[in-house]
Amino acid sequence: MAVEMRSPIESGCPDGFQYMHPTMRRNYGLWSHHDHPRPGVLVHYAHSGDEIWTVKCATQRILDVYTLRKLCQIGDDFADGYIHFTIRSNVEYVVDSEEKVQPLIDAIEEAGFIVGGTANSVATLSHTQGWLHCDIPGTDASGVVKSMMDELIDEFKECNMPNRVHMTTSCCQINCGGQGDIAINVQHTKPPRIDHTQVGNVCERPSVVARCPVAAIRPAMVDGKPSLEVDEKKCICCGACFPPCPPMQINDAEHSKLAIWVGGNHSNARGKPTFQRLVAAGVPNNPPRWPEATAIVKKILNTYKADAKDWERINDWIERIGWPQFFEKTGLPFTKYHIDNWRGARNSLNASTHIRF
Amino acid sequence: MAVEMRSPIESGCPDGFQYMHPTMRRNYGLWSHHDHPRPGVLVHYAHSGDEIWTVKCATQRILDVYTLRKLCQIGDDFADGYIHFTIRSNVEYVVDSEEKVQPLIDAIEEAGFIVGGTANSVATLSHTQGWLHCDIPGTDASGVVKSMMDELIDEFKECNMPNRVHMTTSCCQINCGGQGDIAINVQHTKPPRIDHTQVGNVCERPSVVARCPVAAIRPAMVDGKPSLEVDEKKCICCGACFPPCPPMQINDAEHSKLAIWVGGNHSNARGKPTFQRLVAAGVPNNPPRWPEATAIVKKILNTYKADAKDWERINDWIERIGWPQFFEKTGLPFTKYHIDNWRGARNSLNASTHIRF
Amino acid sequence: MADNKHFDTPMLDELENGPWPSFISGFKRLRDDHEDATIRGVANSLLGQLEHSYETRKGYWKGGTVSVYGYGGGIIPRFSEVGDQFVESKEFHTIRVQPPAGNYYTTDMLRQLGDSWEKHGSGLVTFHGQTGNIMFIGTTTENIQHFFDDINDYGWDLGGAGPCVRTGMSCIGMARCEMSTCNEQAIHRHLMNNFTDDVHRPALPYKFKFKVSGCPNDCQNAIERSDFAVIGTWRDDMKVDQEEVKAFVAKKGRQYVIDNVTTRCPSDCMTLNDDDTLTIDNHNCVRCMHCLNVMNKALTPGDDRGVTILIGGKRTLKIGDLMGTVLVPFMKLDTMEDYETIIELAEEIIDFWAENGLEHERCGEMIERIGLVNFLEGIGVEVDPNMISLPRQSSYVRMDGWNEEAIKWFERKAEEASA
Amino acid sequence: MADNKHFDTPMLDELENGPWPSFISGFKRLRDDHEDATIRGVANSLLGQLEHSYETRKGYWKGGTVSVYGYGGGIIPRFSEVGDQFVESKEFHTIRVQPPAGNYYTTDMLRQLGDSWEKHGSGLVTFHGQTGNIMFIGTTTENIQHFFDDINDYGWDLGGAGPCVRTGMSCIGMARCEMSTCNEQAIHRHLMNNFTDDVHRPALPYKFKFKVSGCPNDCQNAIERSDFAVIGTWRDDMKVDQEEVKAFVAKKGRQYVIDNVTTRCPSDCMTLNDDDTLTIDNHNCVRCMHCLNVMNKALTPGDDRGVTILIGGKRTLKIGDLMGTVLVPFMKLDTMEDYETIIELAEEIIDFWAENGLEHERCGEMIERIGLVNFLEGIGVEVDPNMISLPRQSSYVRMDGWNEEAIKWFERKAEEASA
Ligand code: SRM
Ligand code: SRM
Ligand code: SRM
Ligand code: SRM
Ligand code: SF4
Ligand code: SF4
Ligand code: SF4
Ligand code: SF4
Ligand code: SF4
Ligand code: SF4
Ligand code: SF4
Ligand code: SF4
Repeated sequence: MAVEMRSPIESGCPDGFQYMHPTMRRNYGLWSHHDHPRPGVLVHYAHSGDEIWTVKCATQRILDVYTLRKLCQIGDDFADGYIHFTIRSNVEYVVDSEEKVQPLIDAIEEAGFIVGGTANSVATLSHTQGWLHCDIPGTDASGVVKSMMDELIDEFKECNMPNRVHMTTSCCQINCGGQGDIAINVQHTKPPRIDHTQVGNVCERPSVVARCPVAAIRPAMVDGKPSLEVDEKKCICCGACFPPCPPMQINDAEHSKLAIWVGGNHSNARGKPTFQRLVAAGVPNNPPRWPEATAIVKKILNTYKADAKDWERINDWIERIGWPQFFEKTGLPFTKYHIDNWRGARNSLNASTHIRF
Repeated sequence: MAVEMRSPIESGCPDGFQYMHPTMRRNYGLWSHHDHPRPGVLVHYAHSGDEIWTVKCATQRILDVYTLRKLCQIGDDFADGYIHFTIRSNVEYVVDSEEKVQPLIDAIEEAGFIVGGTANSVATLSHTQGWLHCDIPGTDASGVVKSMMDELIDEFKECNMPNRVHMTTSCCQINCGGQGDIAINVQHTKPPRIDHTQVGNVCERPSVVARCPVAAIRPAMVDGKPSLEVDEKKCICCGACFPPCPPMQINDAEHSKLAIWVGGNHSNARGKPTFQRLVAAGVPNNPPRWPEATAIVKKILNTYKADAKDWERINDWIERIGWPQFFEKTGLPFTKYHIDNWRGARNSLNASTHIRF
Repeated sequence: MADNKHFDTPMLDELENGPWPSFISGFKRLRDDHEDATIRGVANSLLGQLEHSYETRKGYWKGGTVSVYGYGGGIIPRFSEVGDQFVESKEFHTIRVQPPAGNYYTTDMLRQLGDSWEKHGSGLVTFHGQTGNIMFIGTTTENIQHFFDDINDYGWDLGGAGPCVRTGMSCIGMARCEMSTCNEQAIHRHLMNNFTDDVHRPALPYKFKFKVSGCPNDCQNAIERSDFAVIGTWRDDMKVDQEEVKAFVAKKGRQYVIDNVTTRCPSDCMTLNDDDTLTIDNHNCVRCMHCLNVMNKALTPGDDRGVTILIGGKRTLKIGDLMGTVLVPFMKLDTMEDYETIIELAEEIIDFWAENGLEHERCGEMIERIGLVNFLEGIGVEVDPNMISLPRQSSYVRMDGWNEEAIKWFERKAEEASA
Repeated sequence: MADNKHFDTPMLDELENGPWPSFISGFKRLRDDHEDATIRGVANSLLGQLEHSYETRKGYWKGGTVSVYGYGGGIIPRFSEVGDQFVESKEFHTIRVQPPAGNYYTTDMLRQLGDSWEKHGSGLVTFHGQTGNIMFIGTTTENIQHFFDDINDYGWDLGGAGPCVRTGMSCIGMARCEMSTCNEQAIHRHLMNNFTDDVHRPALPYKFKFKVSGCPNDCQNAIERSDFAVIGTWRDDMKVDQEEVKAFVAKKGRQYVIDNVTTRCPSDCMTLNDDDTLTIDNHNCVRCMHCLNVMNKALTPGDDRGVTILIGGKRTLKIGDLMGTVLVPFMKLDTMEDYETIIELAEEIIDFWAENGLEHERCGEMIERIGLVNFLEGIGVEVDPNMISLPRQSSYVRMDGWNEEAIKWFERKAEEASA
């Protein structure tokens, strides 16, 4: 077709100042300190004497245009026409004076959104695409978050945790999300089932072979067709071969489970950043509400809430009480799977007599 | 020859109680606490009310019978006839009352031995065999210790260090010694020179190949003779191939150097046990007195002495000030060799913004 | 024409109960109330396929290749494997659009974007994806172009997808946070917009991500989730308002301050004096932020500000999670020259990686494979003790270049001193 | 016959200067003053070869195979490569003799050993080698047997050399140390003398070392240097004499106690109360010993004593240094049955390793190769969270046995509870 195509303007990342609340723009880099008058509300004081009051509210991340406009309307009527989104897909309205806060909160709750998620609350679970859009997922994402946050709503609205809690989910072992204080991630437990009739046509076999972390895949002829074979003794069921080669079906209604990991803290506060560690696996992938996973998460959160000191993130708390105590206090089982065997695993062995009795 | 051979009595490890000072035997496991009245002297109090006074003195470890008898004589005349050797080859005389201490000390010093080495002193360097007896050594052992302790004598006699200092040497990279707060170890810097005329006769080639940590050795025919070849790009000059195959000459008057490692602490006190870390290499192997190595050791000790807090071992001190500060304060160079590249090395990278300025 | 009958969604309906905002209710609003039949149809069809996924516990999308004229990426194409049953959503591509650093919007602009999307897409949009893009979810190959033409005209451009430089992320930072010690807006745009070509035309071994956090609290997970992490820090002493310290101690009590502030200091460099003032050994402070976080009114970062740069963070595939490693302990970012320096560094790294990285190998995985030292030599950066937390433990290394390396170090030190 | 002329030893002579006891002076005493011409000759020859080593910076000994009748090891044979120049010491073997645990001697016994050695050897003896043996250094193949026959008659036996169970080491411990929480003498002898055959007849993949330290101060470097480390510890609360605590605080001052004791506690479980008493959260105490070390009069280990066992420590060859790993967090050692338990465990381990270890592969290297879990299954020990400092980080593992493993755990816990 000879239609004249429009060539793109490669403007890249737009200038953010044009979209910033004037008070933010005016005091850019000139903030003095902040306070946390109540859950969901922050106030930041500028050296200039200006103040900016933030009201944070949860969204479902994937917004239909109605919801988007509803949020805009609140912004227009009560928040000077500006909206900031946090990394966890919460909406933050900012206003320049305290009077504007209560009416804003009323409007938000009126409209069915939830105010909270600041400071020592359980922040909105950050999540990924899941069955809604991805081509790899072992489970859903938005649905998992909805189910869990329904149960954790009070911990989002209040700030009764020892420190902030950042949770995430991930719908396959690639982990586009799935880090933080508590991570609920897909964990496959069986090697891929291979549709040998397809491999030859749709997969670039050498690059699929190269994708396997444990070199368990080798090219093979099956019923005279070029295909791939998996050494099931070696295979760690990670699913890395599936994206480049969909005929290597890793997802299984029964055997694609969830695993729960805790103690990730990516901030440099106090200790250096830490990765999360396995605490529970074999958790059923059970839509629409994943009750088993939620139950474990709540058990962990309640134990943390009851036992940790102020300012201890989950990793700090566990570091203080020790992992054996973590398993004892949460009642979660300790198994051979908790002993790492991946590269560098030796560093996770106890090479000391440091033991709590 | 038809001589009737005597068959051994496999008595194994002898009963220690028969050789223990009666006060020790009587109060075995019943000690209450101890004090450190002066350098080289310890007093332990038993619940029974008994006391045992220990006077510690240095020896050269390898004793000629004259020296041995001299030590025995002192024991007979001043210490109830008992001698205890420490893991660092010091002699400890024990007596049951304070009066016996001063005369004992006088006798020891009279006889030319040195009292000290307790508590926060620089303990006797523990060492290995060296040129005196081993078939592998790149340097001597007893001579290195003698040279260094001559220079560190005051730190042995006094207890002016922040905490105890345990040093060792090792005469090849096998490291029969060579750990602790400060380790002075052989470090080869060139691949072995191979005497191809010999390999075939004296070496079990497959096991030599197997001994190499980096698989740099392969069997080869050289001038028609079965021999071994080393891939010099891969070779890390560790010398592991030399013991099973002496024709692979690793020792070199020029290129076998010394390296200095610090921060090993094998006790569980405070932190978990730690391995020592590289601080200096390329140090000349310079008999009879190894002045360059001693100079570096003294520099480190003086910096530690001046900068560390009470009860900080060298590793605790460095952990508090950070390694960059260690290099700055000691004036030792930091090089690419300080960045580990052996298995698990990633754990020694700084994956945080924790930086001191 | 009349709408198709609505698919039954018994399982999804469950997700309309409970207090948390329900994405399902949102889908249904589109299905039931929207004036545009296409949108109603797409929503119904999407609900149908999603319910099918819930019932069978399987996903039914597959990928493909779609882009806009002039670009190679920016789109995540989705074709349904069960498109025959769920026809209206059988093409359901996502368009990734770069937001401003920090995710600020005026409501007008959000409405305008919403309007364009309503014209050309499903009416479903995500603020934001885990790499920071606005994700306009669900449209056809054809409409992608129309939608892009619209929004590109009023200032919006595509983000990254595929083996390319990805959309960056920055924290709210200087716009609202007293902790921030660097200009996230400037850093983010200077870096991203220097690489627009690499964003739009995937030609690298694999993806490359920039993330900027204004301080070591790292609210962007930059160290854990980006190839190139820029994190604000400072070199001089932190500022202590002793009056505020006393006020804080008066309010919370000495024991609280000792238990929650001084004893939590990772480098044990704070003392609460008897007169309720704080003494900080700034030379030993590792800038962990904890005490500033707890006493943010009394304690503030110093004035000699800049950034620390860490390289090679990423998640699991295929050698296991990697955190970034310190590459530049401190870099000033005040002048234009400073910004050129950081841009050149990023270019050096991406070029070296483009040449030496294997297919589908992230920068951090390459560093793990070739070793940090070889990487440093490749990009011409000198070793620095701040790159490591512990020096070498293993004696298994050939060190015959020791003297040369030692001399290099002393020469550098001499230069620094004379500089 | 008259002695050979003395070799010049200009370099060694240097080592006679300075205050530290000189081994060279000792050699010379033997060379010059000993009544036995052989000893004089050997000393002179040895000095000559050693001087030669100092001058050329090379060693000149080579190994061989020598033992005593009925045994396979215990001797380190040395033949000189320059024996033609240094004739009297051209055979210079070392005999390794097991000392009592803790290295106690009566002067009489030392004299007796000295006398025997003077009869059959060089008159040079080392107290002790790094593995704890008395090393009688320097004699001929023939005299080894005579010397051994002598000392074996009055209670001494050879130690290990070669691929065998090696001589053990134990700290002074209960004999003089208030920190000790286990009977080093009993542990050491029960273990060593159960394996005499494995000590004397090398037939294992490689060496295997036992070391015993009475408390976590680990004065024997057991964790870092032994395949089987036994370290005393306790399970109940440590004993606190509050009066002594007050006395200590009075003497040293509160600040000193806070800076040197409480804040140095690795698990932050101590509080110095306003009344100068100490509160210890014993459940969080990791038994690091620090506070007991500093305040050894006020603080003492608890009464429910036992040992922790760690496996697989060793030095560099060939995969790099390895520390031991916790295998048994706590084991009582009171009754004869208890001692049988630890002996059986050691046998299990040595048997499994003997079967599965490669030639010249230490136990710890085997564990590293096959993985801790496989080792545990091999020797029939259950997993325990105290074996690790951190649980699994990598998701790269097949966990389809999860439920079975979880059930195992709950069953064990139930048993323990009911026990
Ligand atoms: C808005 C947001 C940045 C953004 O541009 O999006 C943000 C904003 C602030 N963070 Fe954050 N953090 C935000 C995500 C994060 C993340 C990333 C994440 O959530 O995945 C992290 C690091 C990841 C992690 O948790 O490991 C993070 C680690 C911190 C920390 C360090 C906490 C700690 O002690 O470990 C602080 C300091 C503190 O808590 O005082 C902090 C503090 C703050 C403060 C109080 C900074 C300030 O003075 O304004 C901000 C208000 C937080 C609040 O709502 O209470 N923020 N913060 C993010 C809000 C997410 C949300 O909607 O819930
Ligand atoms: C959409 C998003 C999840 C979400 O819903 O938020 C996402 C979705 C996908 N990710 Fe991701 N990743 C997303 C953020 C991430 C992150 C988080 C981040 O960037 O901070 C990570 C971990 C950090 C990292 O880069 O390691 C991440 C690590 C991956 C990986 C593994 C990369 C690796 O080297 O480990 C893959 C697999 C690949 O690229 O081959 C991957 C691949 C994918 C693909 C393209 C799967 C595929 O190959 O088809 C997914 C497309 C889903 C879809 O239909 O849209 N995605 N992905 C995020 C991007 C939205 C956006 O652009 O804003
Ligand atoms: C005699 C000896 C044990 C033996 O059976 O041989 C011994 C004996 C004592 N040690 Fe030790 N240690 C002895 C070698 C060690 C070693 C091993 C070594 O030296 O190679 C270590 C661990 C290795 C290391 O340093 O990493 C060791 C780590 C300790 C510690 C922990 C120190 C720390 O804070 O890290 C203590 C506790 C203390 O210092 O209060 C200790 C404390 C003690 C005490 C005070 C215990 C007591 O109450 O009696 C003993 C007196 C020490 C003194 O002379 O001041 N001993 N001590 C060893 C003397 C060696 C020498 O002659 O110098
Ligand atoms: C004599 C002694 C050094 C000393 O002067 O104190 C020594 C000397 C030798 N050691 Fe050792 N090792 C001695 C304690 C150690 C220690 C320390 C310990 O036991 O705590 C270690 C480190 C701990 C360990 O076991 O890893 C040690 C690790 C080695 C190794 C490396 C073992 C490994 O797996 O890493 C070898 C090489 C080998 O066995 O093939 C070795 C080999 C040797 C040989 C037999 C070299 C050889 O293959 O011919 C040396 C004989 C020297 C000689 O002529 O007497 N020696 N050796 C120590 C034994 C005296 C004694 O029996 O009391
Ligand atoms: S985590 Fe996996 S399934 Fe989920 S969005 Fe990312 S790639 Fe897709
Ligand atoms: S699932 Fe993972 S381990 Fe198994 S074959 Fe595929 S890529 Fe390899
Ligand atoms: S360290 Fe090496 S050279 Fe020294 S005694 Fe041990 S094996 Fe021999
Ligand atoms: S010196 Fe070490 S690395 Fe080199 S060949 Fe010999 S064993 Fe291998
Ligand atoms: S990273 Fe630091 S500067 Fe940025 S928002 Fe978080 S706390 Fe503020
Ligand atoms: S910022 Fe962190 S390291 Fe620095 S003083 Fe505060 S708490 Fe200590
Ligand atoms: S290890 Fe413990 S018990 Fe043994 S001597 Fe050292 S401090 Fe005493
Ligand atoms: S022994 Fe160590 S861990 Fe236990 S209280 Fe004392 S200092 Fe703390």
